[in-house]
Amino acid sequence: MNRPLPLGWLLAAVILVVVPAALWLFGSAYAARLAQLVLITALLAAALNLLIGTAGLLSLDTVVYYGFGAYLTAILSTNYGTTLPTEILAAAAAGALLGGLIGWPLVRLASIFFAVATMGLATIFHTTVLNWVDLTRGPMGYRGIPAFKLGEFTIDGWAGNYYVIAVVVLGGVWIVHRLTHSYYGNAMRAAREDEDCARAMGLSPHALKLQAYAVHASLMSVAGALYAHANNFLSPDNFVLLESGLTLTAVVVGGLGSLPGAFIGALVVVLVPELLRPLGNLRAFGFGMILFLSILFLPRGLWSEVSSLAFVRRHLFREGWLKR
Amino acid sequence: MSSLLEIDRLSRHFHGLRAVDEVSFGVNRGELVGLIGPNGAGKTTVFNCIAGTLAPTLGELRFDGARITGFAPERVAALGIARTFQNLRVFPDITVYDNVSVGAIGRAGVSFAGALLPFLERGRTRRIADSTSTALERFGLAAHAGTLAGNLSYGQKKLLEIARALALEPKLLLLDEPAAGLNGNETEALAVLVRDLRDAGLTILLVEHDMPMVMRVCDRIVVLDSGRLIADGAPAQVRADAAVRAAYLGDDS
Amino acid sequence: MLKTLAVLAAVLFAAAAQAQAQTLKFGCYIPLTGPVAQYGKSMLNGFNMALKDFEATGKLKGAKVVIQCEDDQNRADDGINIARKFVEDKDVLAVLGSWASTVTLAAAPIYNTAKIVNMTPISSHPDVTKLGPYVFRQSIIQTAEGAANAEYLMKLGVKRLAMIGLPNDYGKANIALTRKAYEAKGGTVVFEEFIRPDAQDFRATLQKAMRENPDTIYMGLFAPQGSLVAKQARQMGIKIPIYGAAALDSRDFLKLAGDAAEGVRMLLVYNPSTGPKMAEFFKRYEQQFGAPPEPFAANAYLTFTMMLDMVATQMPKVNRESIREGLDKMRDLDTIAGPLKYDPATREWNFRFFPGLIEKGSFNVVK
Amino acid sequence: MFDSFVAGQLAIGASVGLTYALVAIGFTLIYRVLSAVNFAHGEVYTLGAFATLVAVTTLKAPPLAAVPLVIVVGLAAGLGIERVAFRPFRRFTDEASLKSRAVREATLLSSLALGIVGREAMDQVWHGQWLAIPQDKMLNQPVNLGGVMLSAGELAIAGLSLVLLVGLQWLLLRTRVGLEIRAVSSNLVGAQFSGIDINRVVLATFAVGSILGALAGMVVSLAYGSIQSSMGLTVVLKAFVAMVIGGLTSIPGAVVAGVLIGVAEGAASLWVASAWTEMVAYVLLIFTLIFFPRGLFRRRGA
Repeated sequence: MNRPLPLGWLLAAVILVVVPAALWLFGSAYAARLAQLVLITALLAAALNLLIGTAGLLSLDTVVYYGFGAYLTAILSTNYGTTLPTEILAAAAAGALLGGLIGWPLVRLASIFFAVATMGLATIFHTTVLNWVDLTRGPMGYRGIPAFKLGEFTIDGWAGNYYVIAVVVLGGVWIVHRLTHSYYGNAMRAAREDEDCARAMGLSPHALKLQAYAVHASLMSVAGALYAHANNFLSPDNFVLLESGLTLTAVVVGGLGSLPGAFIGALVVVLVPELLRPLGNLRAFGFGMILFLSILFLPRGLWSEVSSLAFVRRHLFREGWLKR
Repeated sequence: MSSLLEIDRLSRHFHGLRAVDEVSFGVNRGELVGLIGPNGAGKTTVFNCIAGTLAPTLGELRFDGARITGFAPERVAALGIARTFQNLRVFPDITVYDNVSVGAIGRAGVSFAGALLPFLERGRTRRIADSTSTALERFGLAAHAGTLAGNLSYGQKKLLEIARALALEPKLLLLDEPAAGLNGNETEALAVLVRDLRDAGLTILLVEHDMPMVMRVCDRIVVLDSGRLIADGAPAQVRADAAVRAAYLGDDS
Repeated sequence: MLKTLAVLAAVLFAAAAQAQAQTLKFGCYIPLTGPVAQYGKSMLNGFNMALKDFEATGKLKGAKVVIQCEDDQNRADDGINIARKFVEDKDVLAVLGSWASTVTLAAAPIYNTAKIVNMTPISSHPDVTKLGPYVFRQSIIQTAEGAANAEYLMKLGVKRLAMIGLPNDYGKANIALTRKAYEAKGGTVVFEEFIRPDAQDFRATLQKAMRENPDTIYMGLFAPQGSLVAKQARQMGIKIPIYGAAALDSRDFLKLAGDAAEGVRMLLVYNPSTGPKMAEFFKRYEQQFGAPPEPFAANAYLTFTMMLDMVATQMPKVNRESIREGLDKMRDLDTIAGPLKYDPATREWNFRFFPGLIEKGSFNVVK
Repeated sequence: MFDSFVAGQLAIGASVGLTYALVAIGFTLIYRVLSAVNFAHGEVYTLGAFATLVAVTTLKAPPLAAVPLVIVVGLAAGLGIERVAFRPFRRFTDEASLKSRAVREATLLSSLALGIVGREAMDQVWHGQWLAIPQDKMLNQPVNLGGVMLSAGELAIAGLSLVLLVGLQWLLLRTRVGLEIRAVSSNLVGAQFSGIDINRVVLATFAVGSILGALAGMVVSLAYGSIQSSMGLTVVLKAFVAMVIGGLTSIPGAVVAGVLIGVAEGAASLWVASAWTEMVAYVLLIFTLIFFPRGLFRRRGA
């Protein structure tokens, strides 16, 4: 049997069984919190990967939709006592809508213009949450966000939190997986590589990019919803441009356009700064060095799109899902 | 024979310069028409107007009886006009298979919902896979399906471009200088291939510099010079035309 | 008989060994990297100095004290991560930190839930100690500062006040509470605006403030921005007095504002001019670290000293709960900042404010 | 409706805008040649400020005597950044890979990472503290210019911007080096075939661009007087925005856009609180891009 490993199932098994088992064994709330942050970051990285890796739009606006979903959830659950399904749906729908509206003019912009415009969005968002005190409670932050609620049940404790996050994140990553590893993904990649040529093939790059943008906004908004509950606390400082940079780092270190890379990248950006704590005031220096060296020596990231796509295609061919 | 493509007094001006000036001709179903002319004659401009890359200044284009003047490229493609590019435009960072599939996708369409829930679009997916495989096999690219397009040889990239256009299952194929940069043997093979496509019933409009090839494969030739149409007829007829000879005087062919 | 003796000896020996090896471990979370790292670093120095001084008193009876300081980068997220880590480390008896109220407000609930004392030497937001019975504070409190500011401003005869603040939790609370107390005493605030902390040029705000014709400008700012505002005000020819928040009581302000600092008034707390004990601390700090301290160093020093003093009385039976009980039983203290009053309802020690004025390049208490 | 208050707010805005413009000059020069964003430019600017501080305090030099030191520091920083963050990504010299998306993104991130490392290194050296240029060395003498009071620092910023702008145009359009720089920026492969040493030209561009960045840091620090290791962070973002509004490759365009951003911030402060003006530059950016997707002053053919 020369079948490649079923990577998706393997990943799901690790996230749903192995990690919780390890956490339970060591009983560490600290490790559990890091695991939750890794998962949420992985969803952000996967969504950003869809945008940068597949649709080719270099974007720095992660914090806009992440923060939007987080604040939306904080406001809904604190003031209206909403439950998890409502919040996830609300965050997904409102995120997609906001992304669609903002994306409509923006995705027309070429390369660097788009990147700078999204950088601007991030700053505009931060200024807004910082100063619109009536809505966001301003710099004090939003405290006392209740725990996840599913119907009448309140999900408390790290294990419950972890599972809610794991299931939603896996769902989100599955969506990105479907979109990228399908003919739809091919169409997006064509629009990324050569817009004129894609149009000559009957594709509408603007529509494809706009859809990618709206989906990424929607998923990030869902990630924000998870974060709001997992943290019980939001402050505008969570949504500064630098945090967008961290997600971008996760994507680059993990490998552009690759979903396993999104998880690897998330592991790196969440755990490396934690491991570097003993460095004290050299910590940021160390992080910069690691970032720099990884770009220098791993220009394609730890798990690049090429290898991951080849991997999946081999798998599909063997399974006979695609004809050669 | 009815006209598949009709070009009626097409003009395109650039900053007052008349790159194409009231050109009219037609392409019949199943016909292989060559569009030639010296450098700067306006061949590529006519080509781009048909493909929707440029909007005509004046005049009308009709395809299959319907007006397509000024349509966007993707709309023209959706109606069944596929094109290749003069300078290679393969997608270098994705595989040969994926390159060709883009043409098939353009034909069958994809949707967001279908990508998420594949069972909704099983038929469509199969159609894309089938036409991709057919096009790959026809051009002998099946063995390279998994390689990145950027790693192919120049000749293979040319073939890939045509395969991708064909995966669109067009009614009309626009070829923009397909022989440019190919050596003698490759040009020969290309000529055979183009002829085969035409024999299989495809309508083709060929813009080409390689005069012997054009003369040999085309059913009819249209000649432009300085934006104007100066001849339209069978190869032998065009070859004998005084105006064409005058236009090409000093030209190396 | 012999057997009994042997057992007894073994038990005694073990007890002695245990006593000898007793380690008291404290955690601390402060910003050690990033734009406010200098404040965290001076706090770290303050903690270390307190530890060294306390070891010299011999009250520890051979026990070893460890303080583990983690960098929170002034980020709430990092504060939470560190909290989870400390909560799990069974050796950590109590935690000190953080600098910014935002970070403390995010992390302290975790310590409170885990029943471990979080004592902040800096964070001055009024809500901090409302988080739960395990959260203590030994710092200036914004409500108290606001009241003292109002009193001083009224004493100076200020009728029309223009207020400029930082748009963060500190600045907003500082401006709001001072404004409330000042207006309650009959003053009028004619202008209030929050500036961009990363800007260099505040003349636009100053010009707007001056249009309202105030008789004093109040700066709810830290030294970097406060010095720029003061300098630019003088440069623009603004002659009216400038009054600063207690946070401006810093050598940095004198250094950065230069001549423009002359005549600026503010409340002083951790300043060598407030008393001989504080002056001595400043002198010793400068000898040890080669530069005069930030006021936060004094805060850190006196908080940790008090904590160690209390813990020493409980030895050898010190645990997380005993520290909370111990702190709660403490009352008024005599410290380098003078006598402090404890308020058991809020678990806070209230500091005494001294009205101050900058003259000839140094802070002076106005008699 | 034109009162002195409004004029004052706009003038203050323009003066702030000039600092953005000054930083944008070097930043845009590097982009124009390499089509690569150098995010470490902000750290060069900071380094220029620290070099000035060292010159006027440790060496006790008068402010203008700091210029040679600042130039040397800028030069060294520029060459270092090129060598460490850009050269390794130019393994291939064909145009496609030089200007390809992958390389551009890689250098964008490598320069960002190098910027972090540089900033933290400066943080270690100067203990992350805010430091002050001594009052007597600062350029804050009031200057009466036809009834309008300006500070010497503002004049120095405006003057330097003008000198650099004119000087750079002269360098680019009238000298051999400039010719080579333009050749490399418009057609890399062609430039290579006509015997231009690409590495040398790229190094020269980085050297010139970084010297300009360091000089900007010097003049701004002399005008405002406060220095910290993270001071380059905000400024480089504003310079970036100015460059993009200006059309990416036009240096005069970036200068005009920089001043425009400042004036817009000044105008906005008439209606909203200062804390909100942070977003003015970016709102301006997004609206500019919606109506002019390639910026305001795009060079033809670029």
